[in-house]
Amino acid sequence: MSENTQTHPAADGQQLVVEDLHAYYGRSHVLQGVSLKVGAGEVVALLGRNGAGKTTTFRALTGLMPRTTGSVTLGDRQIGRKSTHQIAQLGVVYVPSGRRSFPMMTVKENLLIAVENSFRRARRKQALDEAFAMFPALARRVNTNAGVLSGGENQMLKMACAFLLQPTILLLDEPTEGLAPIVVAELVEHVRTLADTGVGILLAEQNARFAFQLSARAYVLNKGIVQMSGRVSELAESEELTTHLGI
Amino acid sequence: MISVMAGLATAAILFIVTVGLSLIFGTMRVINLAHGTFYMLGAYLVTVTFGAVSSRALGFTVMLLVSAAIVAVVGLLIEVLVLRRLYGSDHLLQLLATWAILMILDQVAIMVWGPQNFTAALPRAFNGSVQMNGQQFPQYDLFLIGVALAIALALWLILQRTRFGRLVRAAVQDVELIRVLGVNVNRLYTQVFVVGTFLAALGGALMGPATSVGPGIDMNIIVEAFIVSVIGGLGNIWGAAIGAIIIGLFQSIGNLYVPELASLAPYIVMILILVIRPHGLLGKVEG
Amino acid sequence: MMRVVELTKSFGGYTAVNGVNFTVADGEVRAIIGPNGAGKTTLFHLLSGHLKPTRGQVLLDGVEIGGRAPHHIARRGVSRAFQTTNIFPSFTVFDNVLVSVLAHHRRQFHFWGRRDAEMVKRVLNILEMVHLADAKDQLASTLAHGDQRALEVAIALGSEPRVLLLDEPTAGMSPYETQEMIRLLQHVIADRGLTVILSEHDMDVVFGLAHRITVIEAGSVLAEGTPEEIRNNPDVIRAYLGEAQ
Amino acid sequence: MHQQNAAEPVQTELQTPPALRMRKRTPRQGLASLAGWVVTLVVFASVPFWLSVDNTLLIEGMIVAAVFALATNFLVHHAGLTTFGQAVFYGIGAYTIGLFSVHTHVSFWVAVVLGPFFAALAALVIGALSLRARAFYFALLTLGFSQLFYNLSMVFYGFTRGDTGIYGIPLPGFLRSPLWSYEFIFIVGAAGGLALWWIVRTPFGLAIMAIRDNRRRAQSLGMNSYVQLLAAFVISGFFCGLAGVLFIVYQQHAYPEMLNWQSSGAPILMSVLGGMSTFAGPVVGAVIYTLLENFVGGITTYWELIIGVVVLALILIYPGGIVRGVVQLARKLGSFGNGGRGQ
Amino acid sequence: NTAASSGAGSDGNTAGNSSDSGGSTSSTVTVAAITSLTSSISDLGVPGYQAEELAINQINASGGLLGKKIKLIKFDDAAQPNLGAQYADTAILKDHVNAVFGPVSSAVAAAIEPIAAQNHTLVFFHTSNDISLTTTGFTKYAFQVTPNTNMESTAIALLFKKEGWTKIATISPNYSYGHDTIANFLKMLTKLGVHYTLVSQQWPQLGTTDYSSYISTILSKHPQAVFSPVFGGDLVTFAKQGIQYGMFQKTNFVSMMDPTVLEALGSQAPVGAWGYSRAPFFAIHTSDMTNFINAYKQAYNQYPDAWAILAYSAVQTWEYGVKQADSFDPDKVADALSGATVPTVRGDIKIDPSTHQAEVGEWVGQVAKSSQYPFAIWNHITYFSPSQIMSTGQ
Ligand SMILES: Nc1ncnc2c1ncn2[C@@H]1O[C@H](COP(=O)(O)OP(=O)(O)OP(=O)(O)O)[C@@H](O)[C@H]1O
Ligand SMILES: Nc1ncnc2c1ncn2[C@@H]1O[C@H](COP(=O)(O)OP(=O)(O)OP(=O)(O)O)[C@@H](O)[C@H]1O
Ligand SMILES: CC(C)C[C@H](N)C(=O)O
Ligand SMILES: [Mg+2]
Ligand SMILES: [Mg+2]
Repeated sequence: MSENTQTHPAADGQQLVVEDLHAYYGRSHVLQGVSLKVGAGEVVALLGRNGAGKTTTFRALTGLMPRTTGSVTLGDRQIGRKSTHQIAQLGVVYVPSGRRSFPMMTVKENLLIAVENSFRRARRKQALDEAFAMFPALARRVNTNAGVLSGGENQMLKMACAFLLQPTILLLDEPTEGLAPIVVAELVEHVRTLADTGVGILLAEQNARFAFQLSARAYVLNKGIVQMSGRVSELAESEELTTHLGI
Repeated sequence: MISVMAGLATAAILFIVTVGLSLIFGTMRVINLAHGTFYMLGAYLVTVTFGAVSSRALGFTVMLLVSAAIVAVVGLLIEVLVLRRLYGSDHLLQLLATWAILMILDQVAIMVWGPQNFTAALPRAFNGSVQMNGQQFPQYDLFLIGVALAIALALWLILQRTRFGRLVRAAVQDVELIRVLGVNVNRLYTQVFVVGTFLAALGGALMGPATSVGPGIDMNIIVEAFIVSVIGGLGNIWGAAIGAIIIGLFQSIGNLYVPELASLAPYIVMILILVIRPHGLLGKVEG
Repeated sequence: MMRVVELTKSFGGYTAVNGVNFTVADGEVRAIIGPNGAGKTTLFHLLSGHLKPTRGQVLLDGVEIGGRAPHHIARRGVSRAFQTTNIFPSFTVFDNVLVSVLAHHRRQFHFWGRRDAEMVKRVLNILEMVHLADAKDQLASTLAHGDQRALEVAIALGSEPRVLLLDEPTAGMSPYETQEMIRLLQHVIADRGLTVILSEHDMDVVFGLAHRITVIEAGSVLAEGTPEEIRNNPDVIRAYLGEAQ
Repeated sequence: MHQQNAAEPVQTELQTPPALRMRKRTPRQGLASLAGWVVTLVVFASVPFWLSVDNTLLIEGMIVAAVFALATNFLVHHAGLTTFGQAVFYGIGAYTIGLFSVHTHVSFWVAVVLGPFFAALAALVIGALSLRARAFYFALLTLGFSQLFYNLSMVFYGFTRGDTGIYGIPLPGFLRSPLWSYEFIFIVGAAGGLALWWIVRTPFGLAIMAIRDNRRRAQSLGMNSYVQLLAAFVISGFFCGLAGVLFIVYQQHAYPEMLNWQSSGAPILMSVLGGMSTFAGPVVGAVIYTLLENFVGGITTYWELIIGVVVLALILIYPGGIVRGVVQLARKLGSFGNGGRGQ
Repeated sequence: NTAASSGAGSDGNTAGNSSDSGGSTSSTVTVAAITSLTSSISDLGVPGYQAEELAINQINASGGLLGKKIKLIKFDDAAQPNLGAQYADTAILKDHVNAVFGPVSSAVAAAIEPIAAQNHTLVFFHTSNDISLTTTGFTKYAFQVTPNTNMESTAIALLFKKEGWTKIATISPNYSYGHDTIANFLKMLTKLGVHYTLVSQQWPQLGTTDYSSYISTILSKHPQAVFSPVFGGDLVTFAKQGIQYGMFQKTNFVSMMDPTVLEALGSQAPVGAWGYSRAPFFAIHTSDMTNFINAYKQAYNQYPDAWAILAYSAVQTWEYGVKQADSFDPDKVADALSGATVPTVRGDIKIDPSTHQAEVGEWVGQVAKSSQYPFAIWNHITYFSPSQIMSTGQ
């Protein structure tokens, strides 16, 4: 995968390399040897139909699966054996899919948890303001409990939290699920901006239109293994991709 | 008047113990049946192990803190060795595990201290009484009320104003998410459990010199602590405070008017409150 | 016929649904679309009885059902699938649908006849229709996401609804599964003559299924019309669809 | 574009992982399980003929505990209602007979029949009040009821004989013979167990499990979850009451500690020990618990210590309960055997 | 909740012992102590057990009883009737004991009594004292060597009459012993012609740890005297908390302030409060008692409290019965004891043939500091004789 392009100059830009990752739910062997790379500033798509193992890949990467084998490195650091919070602190930030937040805390408090993890006291206010600027819809609901946000508002909250953690590598699981088309369009811009600052982004998506718009390369998962990979421009023409995988 | 004050003194101890229980429950969703046992251990340490050392206010205070700290270490071990392995599993398993711990510690206490009841003298510094409305009221009870107030205030500030407090509140809602956000949840849980244990033991240590200490005192307090926490709303500090005051006052005033039924009062109060407000007075609806 | 009159829901000071009116004819498929936070899910909660309206009415064939308990509304033939997957995870696929069929026939207090031939036949029919017959003995929690959503529709069908409420039925589905789901719904709707109210952010689904579309924004109706009218409505493009469409 | 160079040869089809496949019993397994139960029943029925009197008494204790555990597990596992208050109904079953024997001249048999019904009646009231609360609140509210009844039984000491309880309750005619009292407990206990087994397999059982799995969804199917769960609560109360009645035939003593939270917790402990998700689980748990209580209690002062350690070890090692653990072990051994012969 | 068996004195473990029958076929005879060795009333159970152990050791040291060694096994009923019943079953059916020495709690006693009777096994109650044990619950095999609730409360009623207290309050543990005692006390006051007003009645649970609300309630009613059958560890707790409120200066407080409690309170003993006891060692000046005190002190490094003395006399009663009957046969022993006058460490006691209640007295006094002992004892001691407290009673 030397065809890695658009590497942006970034201070701490580091490459995420995953080799031969296996994961299990109980006795079922869900990931059967996944290998992939995400470079600094690069947006990479992780495609695959429902149940292909995209979410499991993210969970295995971030130490959320009970049993995994394989190697995960960030830059020259092995992170495969580290625990979830350490991985997050090292800059590999996972944004899970679905409705996730601290429902009984306000939007602001939700964001504070992330901010306090990664910013000095003096910078926090500014960081929050930046997040609100990125998602004005959230600014309107600052003091609302996150639990009552709409599906889309919740999606934005998760993204904002992730941005506030100052990731090196961002793992986005279905960020467009449940978002209005107009918001999706905005999201494209946000992700681009972020990648431009040197963050590597791995994007699990059903929405191929969105994924292809953003990423140069893609991996296609099927039943726990990487079935295809390569440049989006080439993959998009693939017969197999459209018919067999339904992407 | 004197009854009200007596009720408040009872409430003070109930609050200190319950708030620890509530904190643990609120954060890790563990109903800790062994909480009363930590109270008992605190009481044993003060009355038996340190029985002789007390007398001055400062020495006594240090002794209280040391006793509670020792029990907190026991709590630490239990959290790390047992509970930590059970966070992923069913709440029922966690509850039964704490029950098993209760049974074990109860017997260990009997092995260490024997089955008899112990009493220790109150520290001389608090041994007097003050005149109130022409009636005598124990100084020590005033001390208890003061300690409870201080703890309430401190905890409230910590939970609302500090990062630790926010994490405590966040952890219960979505642990995985908090991990993903870079928080060391294991450490957080250990901290919370140790603080909770410390509070239980402190309650016991405070009560120890004022009562007699022996096997079984944990069973009384744990049931009362459950009632208090549930009345106020699980996992809520002010709930614990209100619950403690309600139960404390009901006990003292109940004795005044319907002594035969006073022992039933806490249960009846609890049932009435929960039937009207199924999440306790200040509790929130759980998803 | 389902009619909504001046339907309003406020949470404290915040009005999530604000004076909404519309009428859905029998056999019609109505899509409700709108930006995130517009109030669609809240509206569905009001229709299904999971929330009580602050003001306004929900009329089913002229009978007021707004504010009634969910099970009451369900018994009147309004069935609902949820925005997030909502099945009985520890049951087999078969039992998931069986419980719905039994409940529809008010057998939940029967102490005999779980394998009643008539009930079993109905369940198998439904499973056939949603292409889950082969998976009938599988645990629901182990189904793939798409199949779980199909199962959810199957559960809803078990109560032989006249009105089906679908909140984002294809959210999180791959394009392939989404196509499958559209086909499935088309088939079911035609077969059962259902009235459907659905919300969706995937315009393929909306335009593939809906007879008419209501657009809400900030709790109020912004526009209503045929798919064609909506697609070209400038307000809708501005507030919701964006230039991309 | 190129195929991924995976370490393993590329697999295009993945078999369904074994854990995800539904374990359907083959007819042979079904028959074996049936045979197992028949043998168990016969063995237990004949206990008085080959065991000494004090050991027969021990088995009686196990059967009573097993019925109590099954009835409680029905609520905790199948209805998903964690309760710490089932001792109330157990106690009411026992006290009904006791109170009738001291305050009335009504026949023992009338009291035996009324016991479970009074328990069910109490369950109706307590359930109606408790079921408004959910989850932990429900658990602690039922614990509160347990302690309330415990205290009630002591406060109205004139009526209930206070802390002493009612002891030496006279048994009628044939129940005085150790053989027949055993057979009575066995037959009624087995019938109770069977009834619970059946209920789980009816539309009613399916409905309460549906509510446990997904309450909202069940409601939207037209079920009134409150009424449905109340019915489950009453049924569980009835069978707990039955266990209480059997306890009287076993021990002739109704006492306050039957009502307190520890007594409420015991059947849960048993169910978890044995495993909640299998029918045999609570039964096996009851047997083990009773054995521990009796034998360890005879050897050392610290039997609670031993029970605590055993429970803790089991929770940490076999969280699914002993029955599951044994089945897993057997399956492992079995598959070795098959592998050896088959290939 | 502990069952334990340990041989008296030396060897520790007799579990699984089922060899010897309690009859006269082998060289040892087994007896059981079923009592509260844990729980909030173990303060009474433990000294009792120790005294029994001492008594049996003394018997064995002097060559045994009828030539046989006696073995004592113990069971901890934890104050729970069901456990008491269960262990009575075990002791009798499995260990074949000849006699059971009874529990602290009357509730446990009541549960044991019918089991012993059913199996023709002797049982001696020395601490539990509910009136029903020898009346409605009477059995041929049960003996009670301690004043029953009626006798004890009659003694207190006599004290109240003598002191002229009429504005009174009570606080009593909330179970049968407590209720029976108070009921009889009030009945006796009336019978004695005392026109009293009852300003407060309190019923704390056994094992209560916080009495402040009870104390404040009583004080707010300003009684002249308070009768409190609260005992043991509970009384210690109560006293400590009461001192803080000035309870013992403000009213005449009458309770079971016997050596157990006084020793526990140490320097905090409420001087001036009234105590009553069934056998205060410092009030009984016989050489037998002195010997016993010394032996007990030597064995356990403690002064024997009333519970030890009572339990010791229970074993003495059994020993006497066996000797008189010249047999371990329970029926013969029971017959021999019925109506007999038994010499015990606290003097001769006569056993009423119709109830098997021992005719024993009750001591009353006022707590005072003492130079002789490391804890407070009483002064102004009054002894109410059996005839005084039995004739008026029942
Ligand atoms: N908790 C679980 N227990 C058992 N199997 C699971 C569990 N979660 C997922 N699986 C199985 O693991 C496989 C991979 O699932 P995963 O969630 O990673 O897929 P995905 O590609 O993210 O799909 P989707 O697009 O639906 O989110 C699926 O077959 C799924 O059924
Ligand atoms: N219980 C509540 N309390 C306060 N505000 C609420 C509550 N429930 C919903 N809201 C608010 O009402 C608005 C409408 O929410 P709703 O979930 O109906 O939106 P939606 O149209 O379904 O959006 P999406 O398409 O993102 O799912 C949101 O802004 C939400 O924050
Ligand atoms: C004062 C106590 C020794 C009385 C005993 N607890 C009983 O129940 O009889
Ligand atoms: Mg996924
Ligand atoms: Mg929505």
